[in-house]
Amino acid sequence: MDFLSLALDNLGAPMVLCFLLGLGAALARADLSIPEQAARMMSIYLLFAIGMKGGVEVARVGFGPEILMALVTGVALSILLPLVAFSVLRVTTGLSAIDAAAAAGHYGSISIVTFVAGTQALENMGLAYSGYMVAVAAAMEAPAIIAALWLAARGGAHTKPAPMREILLNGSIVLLCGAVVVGWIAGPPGFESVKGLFAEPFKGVLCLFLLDMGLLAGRHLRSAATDISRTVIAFGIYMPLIGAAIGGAAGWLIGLTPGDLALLITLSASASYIAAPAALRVALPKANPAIYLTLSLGLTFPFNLTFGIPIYVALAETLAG
Amino acid sequence: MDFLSLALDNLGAPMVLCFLLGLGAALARADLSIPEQAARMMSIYLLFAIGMKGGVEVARVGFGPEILMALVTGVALSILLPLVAFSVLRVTTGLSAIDAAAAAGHYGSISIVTFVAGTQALENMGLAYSGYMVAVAAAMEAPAIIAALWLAARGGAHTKPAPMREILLNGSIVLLCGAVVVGWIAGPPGFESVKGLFAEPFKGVLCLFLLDMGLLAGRHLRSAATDISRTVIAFGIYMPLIGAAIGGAAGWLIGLTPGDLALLITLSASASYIAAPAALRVALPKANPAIYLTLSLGLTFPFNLTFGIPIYVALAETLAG
Amino acid sequence: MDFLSLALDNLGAPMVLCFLLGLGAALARADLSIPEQAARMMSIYLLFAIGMKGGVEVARVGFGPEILMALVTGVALSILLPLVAFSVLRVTTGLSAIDAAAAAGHYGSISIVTFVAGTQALENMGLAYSGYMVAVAAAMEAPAIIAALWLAARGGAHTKPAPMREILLNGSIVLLCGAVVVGWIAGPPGFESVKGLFAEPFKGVLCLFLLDMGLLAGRHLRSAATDISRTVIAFGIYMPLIGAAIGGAAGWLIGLTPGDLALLITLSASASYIAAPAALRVALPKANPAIYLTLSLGLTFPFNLTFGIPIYVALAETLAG
Amino acid sequence: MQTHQKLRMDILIEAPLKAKLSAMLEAHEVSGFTVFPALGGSGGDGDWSRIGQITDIGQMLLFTCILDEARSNGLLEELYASLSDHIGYVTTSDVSVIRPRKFP
Amino acid sequence: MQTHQKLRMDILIEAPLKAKLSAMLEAHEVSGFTVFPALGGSGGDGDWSRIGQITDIGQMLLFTCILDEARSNGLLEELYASLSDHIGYVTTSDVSVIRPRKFP
Amino acid sequence: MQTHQKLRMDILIEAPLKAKLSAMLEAHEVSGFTVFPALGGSGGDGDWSRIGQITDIGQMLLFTCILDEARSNGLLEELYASLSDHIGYVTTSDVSVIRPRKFP
Ligand SMILES: Nc1ncnc2c1ncn2[C@@H]1O[C@H](COP(=O)(O)O)[C@@H](O)[C@H]1O
Ligand SMILES: Nc1ncnc2c1ncn2[C@@H]1O[C@H](COP(=O)(O)O)[C@@H](O)[C@H]1O
Ligand SMILES: Nc1ncnc2c1ncn2[C@@H]1O[C@H](COP(=O)(O)O)[C@@H](O)[C@H]1O
Ligand code: NA
Ligand code: NA
Ligand code: NA
Repeated sequence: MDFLSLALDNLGAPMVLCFLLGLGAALARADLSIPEQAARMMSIYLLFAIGMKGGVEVARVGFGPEILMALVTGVALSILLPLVAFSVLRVTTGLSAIDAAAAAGHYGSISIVTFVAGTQALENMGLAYSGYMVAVAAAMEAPAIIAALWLAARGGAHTKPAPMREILLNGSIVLLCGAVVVGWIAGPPGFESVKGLFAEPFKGVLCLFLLDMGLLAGRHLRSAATDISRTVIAFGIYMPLIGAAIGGAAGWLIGLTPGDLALLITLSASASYIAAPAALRVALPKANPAIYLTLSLGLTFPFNLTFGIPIYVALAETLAG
Repeated sequence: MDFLSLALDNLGAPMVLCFLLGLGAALARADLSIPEQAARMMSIYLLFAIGMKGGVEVARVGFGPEILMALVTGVALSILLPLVAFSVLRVTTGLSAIDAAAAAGHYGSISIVTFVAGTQALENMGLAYSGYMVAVAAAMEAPAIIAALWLAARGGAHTKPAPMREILLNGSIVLLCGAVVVGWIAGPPGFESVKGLFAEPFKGVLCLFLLDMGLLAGRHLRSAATDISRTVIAFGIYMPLIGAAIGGAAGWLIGLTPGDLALLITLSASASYIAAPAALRVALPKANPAIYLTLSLGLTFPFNLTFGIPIYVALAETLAG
Repeated sequence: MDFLSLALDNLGAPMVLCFLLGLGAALARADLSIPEQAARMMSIYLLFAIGMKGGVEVARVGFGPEILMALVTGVALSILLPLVAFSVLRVTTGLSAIDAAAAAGHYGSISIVTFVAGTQALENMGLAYSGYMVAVAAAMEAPAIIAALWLAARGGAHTKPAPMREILLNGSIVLLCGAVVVGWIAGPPGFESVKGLFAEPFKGVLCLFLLDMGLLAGRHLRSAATDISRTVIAFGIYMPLIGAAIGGAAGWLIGLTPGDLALLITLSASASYIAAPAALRVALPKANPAIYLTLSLGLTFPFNLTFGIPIYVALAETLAG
Repeated sequence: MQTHQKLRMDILIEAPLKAKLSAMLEAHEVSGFTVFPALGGSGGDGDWSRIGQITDIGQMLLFTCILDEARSNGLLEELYASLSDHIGYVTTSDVSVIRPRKFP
Repeated sequence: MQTHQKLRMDILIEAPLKAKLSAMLEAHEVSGFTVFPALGGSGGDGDWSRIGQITDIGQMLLFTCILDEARSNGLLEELYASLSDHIGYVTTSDVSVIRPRKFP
Repeated sequence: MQTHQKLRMDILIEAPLKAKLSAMLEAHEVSGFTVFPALGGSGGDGDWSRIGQITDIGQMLLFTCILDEARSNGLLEELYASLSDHIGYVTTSDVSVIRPRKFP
């Protein structure tokens, strides 16, 4: 499938259309909103469903060395990418060390919804991927946050002692890892019994959740013009491509299949908006949250969902195809 | 199928039973309630699902002149019905011009849940209808509100400048129209992928939502005795029949099929309780909301759901059968 | 199937794993929580689905004398068990009469989620049970509360006049009974139309709900050590077994099938955490809620879900097999 | 604008008592009251939090009532006489209002 | 710590007017405001409750604004001039703050 | 009824700091506190709203604590020393209570 039709298919998928509907509604200041607790519940549902599905796959294929290899690579990327992002931000923008460190941490960590959107694109194309990639996603959440704290401390910021406990016990990390374990133990027959909630309605819930993400992204985008400079805005678009290139090289080195490579690239390109801001707001109070949230939610997430994912899939096919 | 068995079938359907359960619980002052945000999320789900389904149908059959004709008729009814309702209210009740105008606006606009209940009745009977009728529903939401503002201004009320932007960017209108567009672009294959959420559980969600509507209607009904006069209460029951007659005539004139005619009659007979009160509370602050909400939620909605819809289907079959 | 494999199967079921995940997260003080309104909506969903399913079964098999017999037995158990629990508490613990009466009432009343978990275990084993057992569950909710008030009054407590209306119009009782009636009237064809919500996703919703129950139980368990004495903690574990024995004897006397007997035992062993605390907090304000909530939510519920149910099924098979 | 002195009474109470307190306030003929949800807290009996709760037990609500000082004494007495087991706190404080007749 | 006298203005208003009141407060150059949800209440026009509602109609919001006394008069006048149909109550009361410059 | 003067301290703070502030209040041995959710607001750093949010970031909570004036100074100092980056506002005001011993 050529890249253009890939990109068009992606834009015409219900989930991307829902995101664009939300984005448009927010930019037009329409009075549309998803109730907060419903949005949080959808987020919990998606995390749990994707985690459980991954765990079931691990149960099916067994825990082998290639899983371990992928996990180690993921952790390494999660530590490395913030260093790259930090250097780029310090060179190309006027951000202070602490703001740059905080933003950089978000780019090492991951967005699980971007990951899910990647799996949907692969499924639509009939390209296989391994269920254990969700464990790689889980493993990439936290190391980047610690890297960001180290960068900020080195940059002279007065950081609070690294709250390792809080970082690792963040709800989204606990839920994702817990769901993987539940899926692993319950196995395929256990999953069979709950497919009516965790498999069949999955794509529909993803649509409604992306409607909400579109509304949120639109609100952040509206304030982007006033809150952050042009060089920072540009970073929100090209940094995912840098992350994709680095992630692609790493995944190619360990010999991932095209599908798995596409997902590792997507994870590398994605920026966190749950675990990373939650931890960094407390640990780096002097960092301006408007910068990192606008970057990850207002710029990088929309870019990845619409144009990024087709690019990453095409890149993976070129590298490993 | 004769009318009596139609009416009995309707009353024995789970969705109507759920509504009656809610109504009974509220009248008995039972301590039963649906959490607010869950109720709002169900409302969003229903709007989106019905809109998307309609858009998919438009994609399947193409946008033809009969769609345009139905849309124009719908808009005309939405403007005409408030004028009728206003005159009737002024002649038969002691309501002030402004209260009458506000209430009249609700009867030109529509209730999407009544529309959905109408489609369910048709499906149970095996009577076909066009998917694009949901676009007609969307088109009928706003014009009535503008007609009501014009009536109030003519009646000497000190109205605020007609807030066209607010009216058209009301959440429920944006969502319904947006969902139609999403369904239109995504088309049947796109809908196939999200059927697990937007089609299979649809009737069940409608049941739980109608349980909540029953609770709300019961609360409004309880205060009806003290808040509004008998002539106004009577209006809440016979106005839907007047609307049905006018809508039936209009739909018959443009040659709708029995199923589509039944839906146009249902739309004409239904009264808004989302878009219209939201707009009129702000634009006509002097109008008493207890009157229009009790009318539309406490009287007309229960009447339509239980007895109205079988009447409207029978009427459509008689006219166009 | 021998008991050990029964117990292990139960522990490996997704719903129990989800409960343990929640329990573990709460004990580790992870920052994980289910939004309140989503939890309440899931509770409403489960009550409605289980009630409707039961009503449909009643419609299918007709209302016969064995239903009446089971209902009467259930009511008798609901009155008897609090008397037993009260005596045991007064003899083995230092609780005041009023605290003992309040706690005792919870053990006569029932936990519908424990009941549902029991039905799931039976389904996994392929053991049949009657749909009308859910009506028995509904019938057992309230009598125990009245028994508890009587015990407290006899114990000299200054009780407020028994609020019969509030007890019977409690949301969970109204919903469960109402759903039975809806299912009864709508019958199998009515249920067919809403299976996409009330049947297929049922087990998955139960999983997410049990995740929340695990979080709640964990929070109560954490405070158990400081709030209540060891003898009271022990009561939370052995009282379900006493209830199971009494319920088992009663069900055996009226000749229930193994599946129905297992459910009656489960109901007898379960403790209420919705209807009973709601009523007793108002009617017995001097009773310490920390005691009865920790007992029912923090101790008895986890015990029943993990070890109790396999024991009760094995007991039922021994008695009636 | 000319302002008038009234009293603001804040009553934090357990949610299951909502109907009872509402009736009591109406019996004292206050012109109105507003209820706000609390999310959690801590007191002599330990912590509570609404998160993930499936019932009203242990949930607290804040009733705010603007009223004339003349009415407050009787109300306070009845409050403590019949609801003291369920009260988190009751405070009164001075506030200024524009339309005194709305808060008799 | 040294404290400074400021005014706290509490405005209970219907939810559909949220945007309008926000704009009005910003036009009066208050340094900020915070919005709290109410759950229900009772007044001259009867009871209301948010439970099970599917729209904002009949929902009340509390706007709390810490400001300097100097600004309060003009604000109160405009409030009553243009929003009086939608107001539940407006109160002002004295509060002490630490950082006076934050609340001009 | 006889009333006693106490202080009401209102602290608007970012939600992620909830545990930290709770611990601080307990360390100062206040008898209790109650947390209320805010829905949105506006301040020097712009607007915020809880609507549709999937995390706690940018959500503000109101901590209300009834306490004796004697305790307030130390508490205020520690508040500003360690949480000032996360505070929306802190106000204190006079309130009357019935049971002074509950609010030492
Ligand atoms: N000093 C206080 N300030 C604010 N809220 C309080 C105070 N004391 C108690 N509360 C609230 O009242 C609830 C019950 O208090 P208690 O009866 O002392 O356990 C607590 O959980 C708090 O929400
Ligand atoms: N005296 C009062 N104290 C507190 N809240 C009030 C008072 N009067 C009215 N309210 C609130 O304002 C809303 C509208 O009041 P009203 O316009 O009098 O119906 C009520 O539903 C209450 O929420
Ligand atoms: N003068 C004020 N009155 C009430 N709330 C305020 C005020 N100033 C700030 N806030 C609240 O505190 C939050 C953070 O304020 P700021 O740090 O100024 O952006 C705002 O979003 C408001 O919710
Ligand atoms: Na990344
Ligand atoms: Na109409
Ligand atoms: Na029991």
